[in-house]
Amino acid sequence: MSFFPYVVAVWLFVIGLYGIVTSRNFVHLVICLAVLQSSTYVLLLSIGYRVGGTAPVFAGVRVGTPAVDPVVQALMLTDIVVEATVVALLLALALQLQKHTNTLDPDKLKALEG
Amino acid sequence: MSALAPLPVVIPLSAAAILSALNKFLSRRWADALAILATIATGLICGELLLQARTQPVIHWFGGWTPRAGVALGISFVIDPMGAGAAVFTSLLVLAALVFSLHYFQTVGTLFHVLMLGFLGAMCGFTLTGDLFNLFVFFELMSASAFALCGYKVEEPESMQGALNFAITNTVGAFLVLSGIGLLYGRTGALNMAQIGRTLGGNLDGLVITAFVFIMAGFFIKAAVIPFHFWLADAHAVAPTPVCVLFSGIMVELGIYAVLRVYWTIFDGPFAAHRWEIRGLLLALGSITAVVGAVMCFGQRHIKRLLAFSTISHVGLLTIGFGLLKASALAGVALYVVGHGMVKAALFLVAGLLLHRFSSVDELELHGRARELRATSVVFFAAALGLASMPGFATFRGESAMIDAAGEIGQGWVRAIFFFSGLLTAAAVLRVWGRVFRGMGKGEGAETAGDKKIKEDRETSQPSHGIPAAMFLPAAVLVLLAIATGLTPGLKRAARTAATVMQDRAGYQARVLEHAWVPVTPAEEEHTPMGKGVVWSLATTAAALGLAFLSLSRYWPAKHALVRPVALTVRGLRSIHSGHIGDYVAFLTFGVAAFGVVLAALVHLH
Amino acid sequence: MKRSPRIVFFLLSVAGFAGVYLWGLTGLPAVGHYRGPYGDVLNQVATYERHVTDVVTAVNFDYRGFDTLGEEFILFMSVVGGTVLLRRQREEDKSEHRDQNLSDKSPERQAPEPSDATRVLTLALVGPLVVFGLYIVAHGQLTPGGGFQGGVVLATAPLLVYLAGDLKKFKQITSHTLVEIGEALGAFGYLAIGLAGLILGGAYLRNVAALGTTGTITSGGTIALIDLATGLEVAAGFVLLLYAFLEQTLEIRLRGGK
Amino acid sequence: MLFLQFTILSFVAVTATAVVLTRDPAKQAVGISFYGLVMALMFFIFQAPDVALSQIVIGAVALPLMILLALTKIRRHEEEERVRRKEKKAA
Repeated sequence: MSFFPYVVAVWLFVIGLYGIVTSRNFVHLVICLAVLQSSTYVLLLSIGYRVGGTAPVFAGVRVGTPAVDPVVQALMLTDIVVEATVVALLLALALQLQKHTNTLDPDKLKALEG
Repeated sequence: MSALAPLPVVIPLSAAAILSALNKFLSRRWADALAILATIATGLICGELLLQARTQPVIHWFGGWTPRAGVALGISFVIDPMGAGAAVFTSLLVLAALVFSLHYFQTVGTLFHVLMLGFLGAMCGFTLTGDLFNLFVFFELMSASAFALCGYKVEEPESMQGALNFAITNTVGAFLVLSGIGLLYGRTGALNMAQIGRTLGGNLDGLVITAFVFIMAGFFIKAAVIPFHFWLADAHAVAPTPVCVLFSGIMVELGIYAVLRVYWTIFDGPFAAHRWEIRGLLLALGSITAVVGAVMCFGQRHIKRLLAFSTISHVGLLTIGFGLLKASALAGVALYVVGHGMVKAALFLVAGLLLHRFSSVDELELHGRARELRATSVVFFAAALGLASMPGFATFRGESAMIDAAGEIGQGWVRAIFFFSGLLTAAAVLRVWGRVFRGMGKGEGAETAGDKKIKEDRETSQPSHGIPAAMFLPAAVLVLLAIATGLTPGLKRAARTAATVMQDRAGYQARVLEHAWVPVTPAEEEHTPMGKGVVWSLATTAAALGLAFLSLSRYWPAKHALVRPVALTVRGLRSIHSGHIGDYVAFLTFGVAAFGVVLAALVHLH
Repeated sequence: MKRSPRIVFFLLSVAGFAGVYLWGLTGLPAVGHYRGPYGDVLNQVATYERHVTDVVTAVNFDYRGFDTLGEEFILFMSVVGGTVLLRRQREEDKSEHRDQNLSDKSPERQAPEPSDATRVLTLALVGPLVVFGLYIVAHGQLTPGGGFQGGVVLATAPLLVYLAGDLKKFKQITSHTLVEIGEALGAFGYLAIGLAGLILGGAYLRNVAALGTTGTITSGGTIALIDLATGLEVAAGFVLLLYAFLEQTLEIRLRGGK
Repeated sequence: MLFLQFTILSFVAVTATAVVLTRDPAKQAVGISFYGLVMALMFFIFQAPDVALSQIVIGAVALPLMILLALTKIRRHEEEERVRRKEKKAA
């Protein structure tokens, strides 16, 4: 049972990859990449979690109260920014691709073969 | 603590912020000047850091958070000769790219410079950091700038597709790295590489193996090791020339650098009893990459794509150098990266020149058209010889160091891989030289095995008849530098010292976590007989010349029955490089799974 | 590869991948039993050393402030990248002339005018939103939230103006040059605060400002300053990013919706 | 582990799967916004309010917004292309 969050992390990675591999639309693919990324959130979150711990915010809570790990949370904040920026760049690329080829389907693009 | 340490990141990023703020007010000329000045300043400071690091690696704790009782509270830069050297080399290539692009991209004001400077800052941070998560942050910063630079030519649909493939595979790689970092953090409660290495000690279990596989695979995607290499050719074929220079010359090599850094600070301990397995795995990966890259390289007619595949092949050689797990081989890797980076950058710059002059980078279309470009022809030819690791070039020194190291541990067979890779990649480039600059062989209209042309728009606004000095000089200077670094005495010794420092895990931990003064012991002067290496390397060069001329002559047995199986293999290989992102990610998944399963099985059997 | 072999190949591979990953995860402590030491040490010392109550903010802007600097520049570079990638090209300007003729013929392409009620309501929301955003930025070191979260909230305010259909106002508010300068200023501010630490304290990003009283919005020394710089950078950055996407759709609506 | 945590994690897994299996990007944009909210809730439950706040503003607002804007442009372009082709045929 206390392994369950890790299984969810693996599942999110796998389902994200599945979405990317089978995608027929680059916008869909970008969203799948965002889902794949959420795997790292779940992983980091469960690594730093402590049963019965409070959030690492000591306003009105005595310092020394058992708290969850603040470091993974700081890492996740960075991770979220990365998500936003990567999605923005990929969407911009996809938009331009569609403008010039009138398709977003990876199956229909042949220019870079061989 | 050196106050200079943060500057290689701070200077380029500051310049980027200033340029972006003044985007609308600054003329192009001023932007050029500011960007070039910032790059030179960065390079000089990295050089100074390199000098300081020769006696004792420079450590800088950001925020002044020095470790307490062996627990790192903050982030550190740990600047050893290898890292500082990589940063110096990065600055040099960025400088070359910026000078080359003086005549480029008139339309977008200064934003191109902003991206280049961000890329420079990211690469410097990436080489200097001693913190695993910070490494990931700079990896992503590098990516964010690189994706935009790669897709810079938004008018071309191929550009968009190539940049998308690049961005998606590299982002998946970043998440693999991050998952690996998460695993290590969950085990050790640390992000500082020295501290992780110390906490892990020599314990090896499933977690360590998985973390190793994820982090390696993530960086191997950047380094374009097979089967993670697919994005590279696409990205190079479409990216603007100055960007290709940086991708091939240094970014890909930084993938190998990261793998090396992480291995020698963290994973060398746990795998100490399993060096044999790691070595076997890396040598296999490297050999496959070198061979497939070389074969694919020879089969291209799009010059940039051809050069891209040659980069893949050479990354395979670097992986072999890493896999030998010896200081002398690591020194060879460093020298080879420098030599190859310069030579490859020069080749890409000449390709950019051709694009500027003739609006094409197609080998057949350019047939004989560059006859009057004498000086450029010489540069291209010399660079091709450098690619073949001819004695006198830094690539030769690196290659012979790696091969000698292999011989010492009974892996002398890797010489064959080096020979094959050097032969095919150099022959392909020499063939281009013969066809484009000498007018040999057949031109457009000749039958080409189902090959398609990738149209490429010119990158400059004005068609021109002369060649601007700013476009020619960087290539010429880089080739001269490749020869100079190949002939400078003492460089090999310095590289060996740097390699020893990089591999010294105990010294690294003591320096970082205890402030210990662990002086660097310079490597001993060694006198290896050069004879055999020189002969082999001359033979490679001669064979490459021969193969190039043969392929341009009418005796080329393109249709001969004996060649059929080869042709079929090549066609099979080419069909895998489909440009389809789904394929790429499927191969990537396969690579991670196979890497993990094989390593686990090997360790288990031992 | 064809579609179905690709999927089969992938499914086989991903099974191996999941196996390796799960195998690795079995080596972790059970969820809920974080063992430290990094986070525990920081939880103990951060409040005393930095006079802040939100340890995550202290980690972000002080202990691991250099990571966040990198993060800010990831955003910065992708905003520049987005602007570059979504720039208008010459052919597009040409095709717009054709569009002008087209748009008269196809009324369904015009977005419906928002009603006055919606307009008033949406615009009324802008004020509270800005206040809320500023509040989150200012209390970064005290309560959850900070420059990043508040910055994004601030960035959505001009967007509300757009949703209300006030395009002219929207374009005024997002005076491009000004926002660009604001963004660069925020990013440069972060670097400059770091430099101040280097010059005055010998280490880049060393917290050299007065730490103040725990629990007040001026506490935390440079943490509060970096928080503000981040807020500026993020707010301006997201406005630019959203603007770059909007601009792709804006022109037509400007003409069609009058 | 608590029942609440188990539930939210299962919900995250199910929502993610649904988002990936939705093939229409427009519907997906709504889905990913919802997914962002679910993730934010999970962060709250796991004592990570800072991250939850970020996730709300990014995952549930900014990200879907960018996707929707991109989709609007893409649709418009598709339509233009269709009209243009029709005109060509007519001419």
